Amino acid sequence: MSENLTLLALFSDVEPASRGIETLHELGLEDKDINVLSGIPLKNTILGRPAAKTNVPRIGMLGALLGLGLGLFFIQGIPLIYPLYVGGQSLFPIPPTLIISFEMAMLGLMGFSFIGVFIESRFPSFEPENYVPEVSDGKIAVFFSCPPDLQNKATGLLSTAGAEVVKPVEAQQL
Amino acid sequence: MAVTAKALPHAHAQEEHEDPREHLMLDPRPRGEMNAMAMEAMLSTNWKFWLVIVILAATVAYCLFYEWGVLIFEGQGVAGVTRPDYWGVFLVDVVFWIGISHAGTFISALLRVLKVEARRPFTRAAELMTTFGLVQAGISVFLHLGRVWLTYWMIPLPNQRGLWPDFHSPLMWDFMAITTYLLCSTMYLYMPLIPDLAMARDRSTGWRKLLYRVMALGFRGNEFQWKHLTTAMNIFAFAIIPVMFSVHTIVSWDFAMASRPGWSSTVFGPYFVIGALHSGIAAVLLVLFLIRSTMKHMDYFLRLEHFDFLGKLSLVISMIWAYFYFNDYIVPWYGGGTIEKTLLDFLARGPASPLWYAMLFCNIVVPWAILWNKNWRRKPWLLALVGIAVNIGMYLERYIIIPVTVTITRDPFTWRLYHPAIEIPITIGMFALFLLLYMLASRIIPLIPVWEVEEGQAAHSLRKLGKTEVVSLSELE
Amino acid sequence: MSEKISRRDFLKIAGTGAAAATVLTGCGPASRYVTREPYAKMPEYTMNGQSTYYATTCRECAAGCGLVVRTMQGRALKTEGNKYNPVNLGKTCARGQATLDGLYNPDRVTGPVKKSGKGSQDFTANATWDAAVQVVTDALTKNKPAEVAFLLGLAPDHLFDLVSDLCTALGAPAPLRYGALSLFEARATLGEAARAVFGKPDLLFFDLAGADVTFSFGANFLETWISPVAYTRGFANMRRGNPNKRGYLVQFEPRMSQTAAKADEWIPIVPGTEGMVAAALGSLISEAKFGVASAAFSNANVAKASQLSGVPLATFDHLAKLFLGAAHALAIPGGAALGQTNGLENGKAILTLNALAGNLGQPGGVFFTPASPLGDEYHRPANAKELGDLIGQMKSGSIKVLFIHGVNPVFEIPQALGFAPALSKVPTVISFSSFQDETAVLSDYVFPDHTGLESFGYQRVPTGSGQSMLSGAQPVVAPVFDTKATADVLLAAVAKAGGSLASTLPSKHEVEYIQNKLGSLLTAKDGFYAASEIESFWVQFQQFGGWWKNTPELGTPTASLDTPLTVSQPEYAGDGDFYLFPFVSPVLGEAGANKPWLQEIPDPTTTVTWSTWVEINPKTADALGLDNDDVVLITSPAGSVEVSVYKYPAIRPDTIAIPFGRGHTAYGRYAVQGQGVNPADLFNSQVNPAGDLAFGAMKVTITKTGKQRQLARLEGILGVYGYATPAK
Amino acid sequence: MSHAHEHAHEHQDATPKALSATGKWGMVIDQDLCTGCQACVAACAMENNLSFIGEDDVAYGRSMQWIRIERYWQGEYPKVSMTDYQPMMCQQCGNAPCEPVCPVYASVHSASEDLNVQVYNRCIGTRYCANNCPYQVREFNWRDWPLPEPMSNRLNPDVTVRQRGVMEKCTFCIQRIHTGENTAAAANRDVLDGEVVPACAQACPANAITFGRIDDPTTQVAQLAQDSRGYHQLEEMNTLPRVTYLKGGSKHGSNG
Repeated sequence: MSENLTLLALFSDVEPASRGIETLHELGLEDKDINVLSGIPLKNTILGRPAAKTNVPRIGMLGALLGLGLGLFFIQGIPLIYPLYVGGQSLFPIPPTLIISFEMAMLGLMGFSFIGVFIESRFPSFEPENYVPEVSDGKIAVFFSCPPDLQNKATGLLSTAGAEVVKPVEAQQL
Repeated sequence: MAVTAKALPHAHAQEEHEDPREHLMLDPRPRGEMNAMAMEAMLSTNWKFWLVIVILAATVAYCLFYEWGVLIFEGQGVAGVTRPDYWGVFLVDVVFWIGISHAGTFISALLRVLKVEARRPFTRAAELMTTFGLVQAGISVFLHLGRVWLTYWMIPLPNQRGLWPDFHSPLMWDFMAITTYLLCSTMYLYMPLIPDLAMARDRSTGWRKLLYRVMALGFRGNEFQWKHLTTAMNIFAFAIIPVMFSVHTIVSWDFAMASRPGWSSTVFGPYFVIGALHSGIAAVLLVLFLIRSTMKHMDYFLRLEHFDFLGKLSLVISMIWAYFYFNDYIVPWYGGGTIEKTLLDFLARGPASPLWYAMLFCNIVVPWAILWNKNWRRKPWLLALVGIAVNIGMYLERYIIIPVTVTITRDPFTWRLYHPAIEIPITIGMFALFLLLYMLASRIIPLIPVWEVEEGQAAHSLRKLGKTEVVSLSELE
Repeated sequence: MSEKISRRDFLKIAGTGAAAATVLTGCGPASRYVTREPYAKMPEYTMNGQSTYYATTCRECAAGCGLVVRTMQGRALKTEGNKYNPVNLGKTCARGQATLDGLYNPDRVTGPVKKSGKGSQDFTANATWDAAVQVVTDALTKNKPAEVAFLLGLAPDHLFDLVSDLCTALGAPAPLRYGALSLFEARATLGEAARAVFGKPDLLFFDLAGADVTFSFGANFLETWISPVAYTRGFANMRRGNPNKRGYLVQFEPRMSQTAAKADEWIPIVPGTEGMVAAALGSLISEAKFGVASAAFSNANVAKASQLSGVPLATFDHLAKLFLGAAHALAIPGGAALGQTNGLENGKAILTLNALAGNLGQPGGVFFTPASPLGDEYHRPANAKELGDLIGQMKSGSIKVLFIHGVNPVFEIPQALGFAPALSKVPTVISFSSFQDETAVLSDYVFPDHTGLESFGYQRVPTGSGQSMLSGAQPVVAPVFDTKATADVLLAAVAKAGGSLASTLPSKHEVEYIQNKLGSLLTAKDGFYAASEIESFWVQFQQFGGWWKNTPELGTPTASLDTPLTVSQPEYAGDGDFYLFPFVSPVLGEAGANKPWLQEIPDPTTTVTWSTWVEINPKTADALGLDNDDVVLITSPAGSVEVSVYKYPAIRPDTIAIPFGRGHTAYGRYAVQGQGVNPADLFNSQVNPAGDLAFGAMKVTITKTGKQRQLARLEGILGVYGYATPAK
Repeated sequence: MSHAHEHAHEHQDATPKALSATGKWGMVIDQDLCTGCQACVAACAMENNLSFIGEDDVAYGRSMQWIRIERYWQGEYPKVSMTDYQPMMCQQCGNAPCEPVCPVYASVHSASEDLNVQVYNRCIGTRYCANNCPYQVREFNWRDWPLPEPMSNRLNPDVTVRQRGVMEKCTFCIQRIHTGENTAAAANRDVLDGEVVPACAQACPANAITFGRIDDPTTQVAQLAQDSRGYHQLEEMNTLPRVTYLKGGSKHGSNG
């Protein structure tokens, strides 16, 4: 639907926003054609949107495992390379192993979760996209793309639903 | 959302102390207004501010960097360390700053996990202290080393020396733990910052625009970005707490692992952790007082009840600290060997005993005497004083644990008193550096996590129940 | 991982921080290559080239201990004891170990100096050795023999012999020998006492090793007394040499010295009353032994002795029983007992105790030390009286040229004798000192001799070895600076002078002179080795570091108990409240102050380094309102010094003690920078009948100055004395 | 250098001897003989290139002595007495508290010599080892102390010259041990008793210090270590010290 145009409906509150999205659904628009921007995190169900999926936890777990392995190598592997005896202690002591592998696992977990956010959210991304600064003022921006013939109808319905503005927009540079 | 709540005008909020829900800030203002307030607080500076900046910068340049140069090129001999006080004020600083750094994590992570709403306005202020505190701690470690230019030998990498570090050493545990903690707390500071940076991006021009545009990474606030961000923040909130505990426990193990009177104690881990929180919370009190009294609009975000809340927290922690210290004291006092008893006697009657009594006074008497009173807890300047006292007390505590305690060795022939020398200017320089970093940061990043405040306000509303209004909480995430 | 790289490459690498494990350790200056090793291997596991070892004789004091010096690539690295030398059997004292700090001392005189005038501190070498020889020649020839005087140290002996020969040939008065140690040991008094009691003024040897009970009257034989290394060995054998018994040592001394600290009993005694105590003990012992006190001790009065010496009567009985019950009892008179107005009587009384014990010539008894192989008798160091005469002549201007070698009289001779002022009256003062010491400062010429480790020579052994022996010296390294053996300078001058002088002293150089002296030993019987001609003898003489006989030749003294002794009361100069007890610093000795490591080594009893202290009993100090490190002014009739207080638990409350050895005004940076004072400044010129200075008979006053100066102690006051003492 | 290689191999194949209670090289110090004369201190300083540090640093407690003579006082005048002189140096512990705390393996146990070695050029100066040493015998280079020429001539090429910021301590004169071992190896025999003597024992005029293979019951040191007067410093710390002290001052006439 390349000739589809993108419209923005700006809501100042949650209820009108959810009503607006409902209207769009009634107009037969699918969720993938709708993109919601908000100033605070909102459960998707609040706006009647399908739950968003994230892989951050999985990536984090992967990191934790890698970190654990690294920690184990540090304290159990190095003595294999250089067996240096200290204080009559074992070359492969258990308690320090626990400490080091714990720290490395945690580092891996958090480090990878952080990176996960970048990967999943495609950060950093500076190319033009749909956005209106009012979002950070707490407004809820609903971008949707619809065939031109639906434009007026949608505009009317959304306005009645409580949208402050409904207008076609172009993706813009931040 | 909190429409009904608007019934409670925020104008009166200042006076009506008795309202127990003030910390929930149920007098919301439009997000735009709050954004404007946060931005203005960040952007407005005056000549006084810059004067302070210049003075601090000069202090840092001379007291920290120049004197550090002297230290490096002359050797540790210019410091006060000697046999048997091989460890001195620099390690006191390490422990002190790591202690300071614990407050941020405690407030923003533990309180987040426990869903303590009062945390919201000042999580970032506390997290900043974590990051900068750890920077100070790192510097102190370098200051302490005899051959600091070889510090990289502690990094576990394949190298041409053909030698790896020894993970038997508590110092290596420390090295790993502090590194982990520094990295993670920095990330944890950054993630909640992203939406606010996006906010600032939309409201600034010029170099700041560029800066925030880059730092905000193109955050727009769509559902997926929020989802990933909040998920990661939850992971951090849970994961960083054990790291925080491990860090100061391991710092305490640097001492507890040594077979020295006064050090080799099993209670040291938790005792140090609580000590860290004691000084950390106190430092937060102090910093919040400074922020509130110097920056614009902060009396809206930082309510007296927040101080009240932190005051209670500080009191409780002070009590727990006293409990642990008593544990650590009575065991050697009752059943300890000759050398342990000698040490206790030395603390109480020795040349350094005034420090010992001062420590007990600052850490126990002062907070207990002041913080029990609700009205006093609502006087920020008073709490700031408590914060200063507790920090002095905790610094003395570390000073007594390190250079004073090590005076008592198992070989009395070597007993010597420690007299700090170049440590004094350098430590002053480090405090200056901390303030400098903090002040600059407060003008570069929004110190108030506006979106979190709004989230909190959105989540709470007043519902009429019978003859009164009760707070009702609605889950947003 | 270990590639060969050239030294230059290495320096590059080292610059980049990739420090090679081995360069700091492995390569001496000569090693061409270093090898880069991973730090997993330890540099302590690297090996160097071979060292060469030379036997020579220690010159730190006159005991004649043998040294073996390890050298590598022409550098002296370490001094060890020569295990063949009968005096020290391979052992050394701290001073012997630190000899290298003298050899490589940064403040040596680097060449012949013609001073711009007496008192000039400028020691830049501005003369040639030819000029120097000319100066010496003129000094010897252009003056009347009676106007030429030599003042020598206690070592080396070959130079003393040469100078003696020179003086005889010249017709000049015999050279005087002096050293602060001989003053503090009161050698003359010891000799006179020996002559009076045993008939011969020779040095005595006390066989500690064999003694069961030893009464030492202020003899600090573990520290500096005559031959400390030998006597320390004797002490060790006394304690553990015999598996069936452990020798018992009683030390009579006003303060607990290092020797007293090792004694089983320390009897704090009033200075100067040692003789009375000895006599009293003698009477008690002889009474118990023969029923009636021997004539020798008939005059003794136990009650009076007890009252004057502060030793309780009960202690007298206890000690008498102890001495009586011992199979081998021994009594030793030390310098502290002899350097008194009644020192000679003290010495007699103490020596007579040995006669009473019947240990003369017996194991664990008293012996005469054997005569030196060169057949001459013991050359006693000059006593204060003889020095006084010399100084008198100098003052009167009857001495035109004074040669000084091996001694630093301006520092070592007490001010009261007025050596320094007298020096200015002497037209030509020629110092042969290797160091920029006070005497060299006040000289007209300084013609530096080699230090001991750069010199040939030999040394007679005063005591410590039963064998008659000569300890031999040879250079272990080439001279570090442009110095010249004094013997060579003198011989060259003699040759230049020509005439009868040259014909009586034909030797062309030092070595030839020494070889001539040794000639008599080639075929001497019972020699440790013998040779048909001098060359092969000379080789062995150097290889073994001397020559000695195989069997001991200790002389047996004889004495009678019939001549009654009288011990008069000591007379003290000064009217202060406190007896002054000066003692030689066990570590520094008389001339160690310019060696940084000796300055750094703590005093055995107080652990003080780098500075001088005054020992005051804590109770006295409290009474005077003094604390550790308070600076006090000590005043005697002769002078006064300012010194820091050390609250010393083991000293008589009526006595204060100050160590001798520091307080230099010249003698190199370390001697000067080592803060200190010279207690000899307090001595006055009273002498005892034997002509020795009665340095121990002083009463001084203490005045608080209000100043403070921290003493650099090794010990931590907190731990050793408790934190009741304010920690400094 | 080849030696270093050989050693490295034997080092890696070696099994931990650290826990053997006796150790390999040992020392016995007879306090009844020690006269506190400090000859050992001087000998050690000369052999091991120790810096002299000057009055002010000594006054502040920064002595630079690998072996120091300690003594205490008992009682008050006139019944005052000095305790036996107690030479204190690195006890070469089997369970050395200083070793495991070093983050960079600068303080390690030499498996081949069973000695506690300090590797100067690995040291980064955390000073943890000195802190953890119950005997307080580790010396730290607080500065680069000056050594004016020509004094550097006497530096022993077998011993590393230490830089500021480096910890150091008594090594039992390990350079002499290896010289002795190499000589013995060249002669294809074992090291003889008394062939290896550290500087302190060599100098001691009273023969109070005995050194040798303590694991060989026939040596003098091993037999002296069995003496009834023998004890270890701070034995309760279970550091397995290799230095045995023989207490002094037993009764007159009796065999202590």
